[in-house]
Order: sequence, then structure tokens, then C-alpha cells
Amino acid sequence: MSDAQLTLDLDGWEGPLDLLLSLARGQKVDLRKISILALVEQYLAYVDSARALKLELAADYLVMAAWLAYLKSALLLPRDPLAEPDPEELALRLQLRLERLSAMREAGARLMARDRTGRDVFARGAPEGLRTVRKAAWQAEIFDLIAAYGRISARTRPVMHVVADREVMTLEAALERVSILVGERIDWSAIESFLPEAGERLRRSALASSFVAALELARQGKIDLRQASPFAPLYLRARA
Amino acid sequence: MPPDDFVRAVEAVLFAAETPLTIDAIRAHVGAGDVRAALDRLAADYAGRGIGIVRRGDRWQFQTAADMAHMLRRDREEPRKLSRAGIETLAIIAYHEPVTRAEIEAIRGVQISKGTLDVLMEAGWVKPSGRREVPGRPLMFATSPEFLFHFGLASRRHLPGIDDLRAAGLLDPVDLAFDRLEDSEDGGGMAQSLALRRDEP
Amino acid sequence: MPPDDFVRAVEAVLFAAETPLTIDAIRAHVGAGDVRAALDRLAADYAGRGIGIVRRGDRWQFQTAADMAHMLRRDREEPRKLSRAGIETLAIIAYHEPVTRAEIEAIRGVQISKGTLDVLMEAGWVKPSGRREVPGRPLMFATSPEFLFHFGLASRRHLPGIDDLRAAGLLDPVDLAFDRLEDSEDGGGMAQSLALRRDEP
Repeated sequence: MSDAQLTLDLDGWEGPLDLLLSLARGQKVDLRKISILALVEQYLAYVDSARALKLELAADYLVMAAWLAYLKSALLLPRDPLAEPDPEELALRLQLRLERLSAMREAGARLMARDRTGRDVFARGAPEGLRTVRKAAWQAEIFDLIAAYGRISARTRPVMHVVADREVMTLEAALERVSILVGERIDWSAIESFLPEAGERLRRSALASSFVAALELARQGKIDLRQASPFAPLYLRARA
Repeated sequence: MPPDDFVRAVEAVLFAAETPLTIDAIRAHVGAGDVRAALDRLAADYAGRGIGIVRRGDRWQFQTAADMAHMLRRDREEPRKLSRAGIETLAIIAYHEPVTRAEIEAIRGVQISKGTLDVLMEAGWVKPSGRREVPGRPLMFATSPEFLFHFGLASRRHLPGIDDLRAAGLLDPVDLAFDRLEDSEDGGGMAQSLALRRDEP
Repeated sequence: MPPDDFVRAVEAVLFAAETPLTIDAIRAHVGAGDVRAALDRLAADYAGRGIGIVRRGDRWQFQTAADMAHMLRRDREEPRKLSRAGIETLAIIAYHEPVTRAEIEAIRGVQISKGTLDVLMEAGWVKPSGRREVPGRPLMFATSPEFLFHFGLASRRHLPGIDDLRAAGLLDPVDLAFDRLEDSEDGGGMAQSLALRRDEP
């Protein structure tokens, strides 16, 4: 390869591996049979000639040159079995990389050569187009409907509060009952003894009414009340 | 007989064209040959297919067969839940039909937007049902057979009545909840419903 | 036998579509039926015509016959002129996908500029495709349905020469290929290392 050609191609390389691949291609068609040592020498010669022409070389070309110079000397020196890494291994790895880049370069070319849409084959120029019309499918459950009506009714109907009937003893009934019973007794009697036999609820009502009745009768001077201490049993006796 | 390359070229050019083409425009692509004969041949080839070649004035183009036009449009249903205003309005119409908009608003106690009735009509559940013979002759609304079908009702009479709503705890839920609390104190469930029945006029 | 209305419907829908369609997309328009069988029938009907039905991945589309290219090419310029870096990067992504930027760079031996991937993504041929679960979680790239469509590939398996490349181990990373060669040395050597040995003085 002449210096002139190398100079001409300088801007064309896409990095050291690209340059190496081009040099390798110049050697043989089958990359598996190239001579790595010859390739290294070609590369170093290229870099030297570029330097001689005072061309600016990107740093990665120089890094590759240094690495290849090392590889070259390692390959040429008598083999040291303990040398790490093994120069043959390095050379083989370089060759594998070149093969892979070459394979992708060819694949790219074959891809570009295919019948490409918009260049070789064409889709319809003026398709009518497909349209999707979205339509709402309204959903509601019968429960929602009924519950909604209940809600409206609750909101708008006149509100009616009803208190359930309770079993109670009115104050009048208690006055009458206590007046009669107290007259029949001679001694002090606890207020509970004036309550009717009844359920708990009615007894509580009767107790409250009878207590108020006892206070009223005492105020009228008809009975006496006696209690030893607060919350102690309350006794009633007709006033003599 | 399969089409020759000239016919195929006319076919491809017409297909890829962005506008209908005159015979001259086609010839500019395919070169010398009887373009008109090729177009006639193509028109015959495509007769009875889902697409065809048509002539518009002095221009030619491919287009889909007229009877397939409806396939190009697709209706897609998207489930959507009715709004609270929508379901309440529907419930009022169902329970009181036929009913005017003003009546619906009076029952609901809230104004209804135009869109609410539109949605119910779009859903096919509500339809206009004559006019009320009062000043202004307002439109009345009623439910449709689709309404019964959608909600699985044999007839409107199968809608639960006020009593049923009460029994189901769907009426006046605040008071009911309070009564239920009182009730549970003496362990009897019946007092509540007895008390409620006494409410009724 | 003339095409029945179902085949005609599939034909019309595919013809009217602005993009390649999946079988599901076709079915959404034409309704119940064996869309695949209809497509096969259409592909047979159009064999030898100036236009035809092609499959690209899981999508189908009408397009002009490849041998009509010379009639249709409006100018010699490619629709999108890719740089060499762009072509190689696209090939690496297509043959190795999914692949990270670092993996692309390892194969090409140079860094790829930001613009290169952008151009491929802007063309719609390449798209991000998840992240590699290694430190740094780098983004991976893969080809898109548009890639298959543009390059006229029925699927990635139809990439030119992909079977041969795979069989030759040329789609494996260098480390893997190296280990394989090392292993096979026990079994009687190989041309590769012999070739290398010939380098030695």
C-alpha cells in the first residue's frame, strides 16, 4: 500500500479496528487465515508513515499502535510459558474481533441492499384509512338504581321521627298507687315494695314515678319519708 | 391468463400513487404500451373483489369496494359507569314516568344538566314520551324496553316499592341506623320494623 | 372460485389501512372468521400480480411487487441515507438484539456518537428494549416492527445470513468464542491456532 493511498484514506477510517480490518482484507479474503504478525506490521507501518507526513493521528490509533508493538515483540520473542497474558491468546482475540466486525459490516451491506419500503417497494399511496369510533357502553346495576331512588326519597320526603311505645308508669298512676298502698300499711316500708310486679323496664319507670309521687305526698303532709344516708333504702309510712 | 409485466406495472403505479392518475401520468411511469387496455384488464380482474379500480373523470384510482366501506369504520364500545346524577335521574324517571324535566328536578331537589338526560337517551334507557298538556308543553320522559332489559326487570312494576326500600335499609339510612342501635339493646329485631310500619299513613 | 365476502372484507380492510395490521386488528374490523385463512387465500390470489400481500413480523400489508421498483422509484436517492456507522450499528442491533450501547461499541471498536442511535430511533427502526440486569443497568436496544417492514423482512429469522453467522459463532461475544476455541484445542487442534503458529518465526 502506498503512502499516498494511506493519506487519502485517513479520514475514512472509523477507528483503529476499522483500519486493521481494511488492512486484513488486503491480505486475504478469509479472515481466519490472515497473518496477525503481518497485519501488525502493516498497521505500524501505516502509523509511521502518517507520522512521517506529520498527520494528526487520533489518540486511539496511537494506543492501538503501542499495544500492537507490544504484541509483535511478544509474538517474536521465544515463548515464555509463564508470560501473562499469552501473546497467542491476544492475537487470537484480535482476530475474533476483526471477524465479528467484518461479519456485521457485511450484514449491514446486505440489509441495505434489500428491497426497501419507500425505495423499491411501496405501500398504498392514498389509503382510505381505518377509523375507530369510540362509543360509550353505559353501565349501571339495578342495585345502583334502587339505592339512588332510596337516596332521593330520604333526601326529599318529610322526615318523620317516631319514638317506639315504651312501658311506663305515669306520675298520676304512681300517686294513686302509692297513696292506696301506704294507707294499708302500719310500719315503714321500702319504696321498692310499692312497685308492681313487672319487667325491668317498667320497674325502672315505676321506681322513678313512685319516688316523685312519694315526694309529692310528703309535701302534702300525707306521708313521712326516712333515709339513713344518701343512697340508703328509702322508707315510707302514712302519717298518723 | 396471468397479467403481463405491463399490466402489473400499471397496477403497481396506480396502487402507489397518492392521487388519481390520468392515462398520461401512468404512461410517464410505465413507458410505451396500451395503458387504457391495461386499465380495462385490471378493472375486469378486480371485479367481485374487495377492492377495485374506478375511473373518476379522466383519472383512475384504486379504492375499496363500495359494499365494504362499512368495514373501514369500527365501533368500539368502552364501558362507562353512569354518574350519580345520571343514576338518580334514571331512577326518578323509572319510578315516576312519564315525567318532565322540571318534575325530575323537583323530586331530586337539584337541577339536572342537559348532558345527564342526553347520556340516558344515548344509553337507550330513556326516551321522550309526549308532552305534558300544561303551559309550555314540556317534554316528558319515560324508560324504554332496553331499560327493562338492561336491569333485568320483567316490567316497571317489578321495581321495589318504597316499603321494600325501607325494609332493605335503603331509605333514610341515618334514622334507621339509630333505631337499629336502640333496638339491639333489648335484643329484639322486630320492634324496629313494627315501629316503622306504624309510620305509614 | 371468487372470494367470499369475508375474504373481500379482509382484503378491503388491509387495502384501506395506513399501517401494517395484525390479525387482531383486522378482526376488530371484519368480525368473527378465520382471518389467517383469508390472508393466505389473498396472498395466493395476488401471487404474480403487480401488488401483493406480505407479512412483516405479526403484521400484514399490501405493497407493490419488488420487481416493479424501477417503475416506481421517483428518484435514485434513498429515503434515508445512513452513515456507515449507522448501517453497522443497525446491523449489530438487528443481529444481536437486545444489545447495549457498550456491546455495540465492543463490536465496532469505536464509541458510537449520540447521533447515530438517535437517527435509527428517529427512523423508527430501533427502540429501547429494557435494561440489562448488570451494574449500571444499561439500556438495551432492539429493532421495531417498522424495521422489518422497511427492510421487507417477514421476521428477524429472515435477516440475511443470520443462520450462517450464528452457526459460525460470529454472533457470540469474543470471550465466548475464545473459550470455545480453547476447549476445542484438546480435541485435535484447529486451523485458527495453526494459522497463528505460522506467524511464528
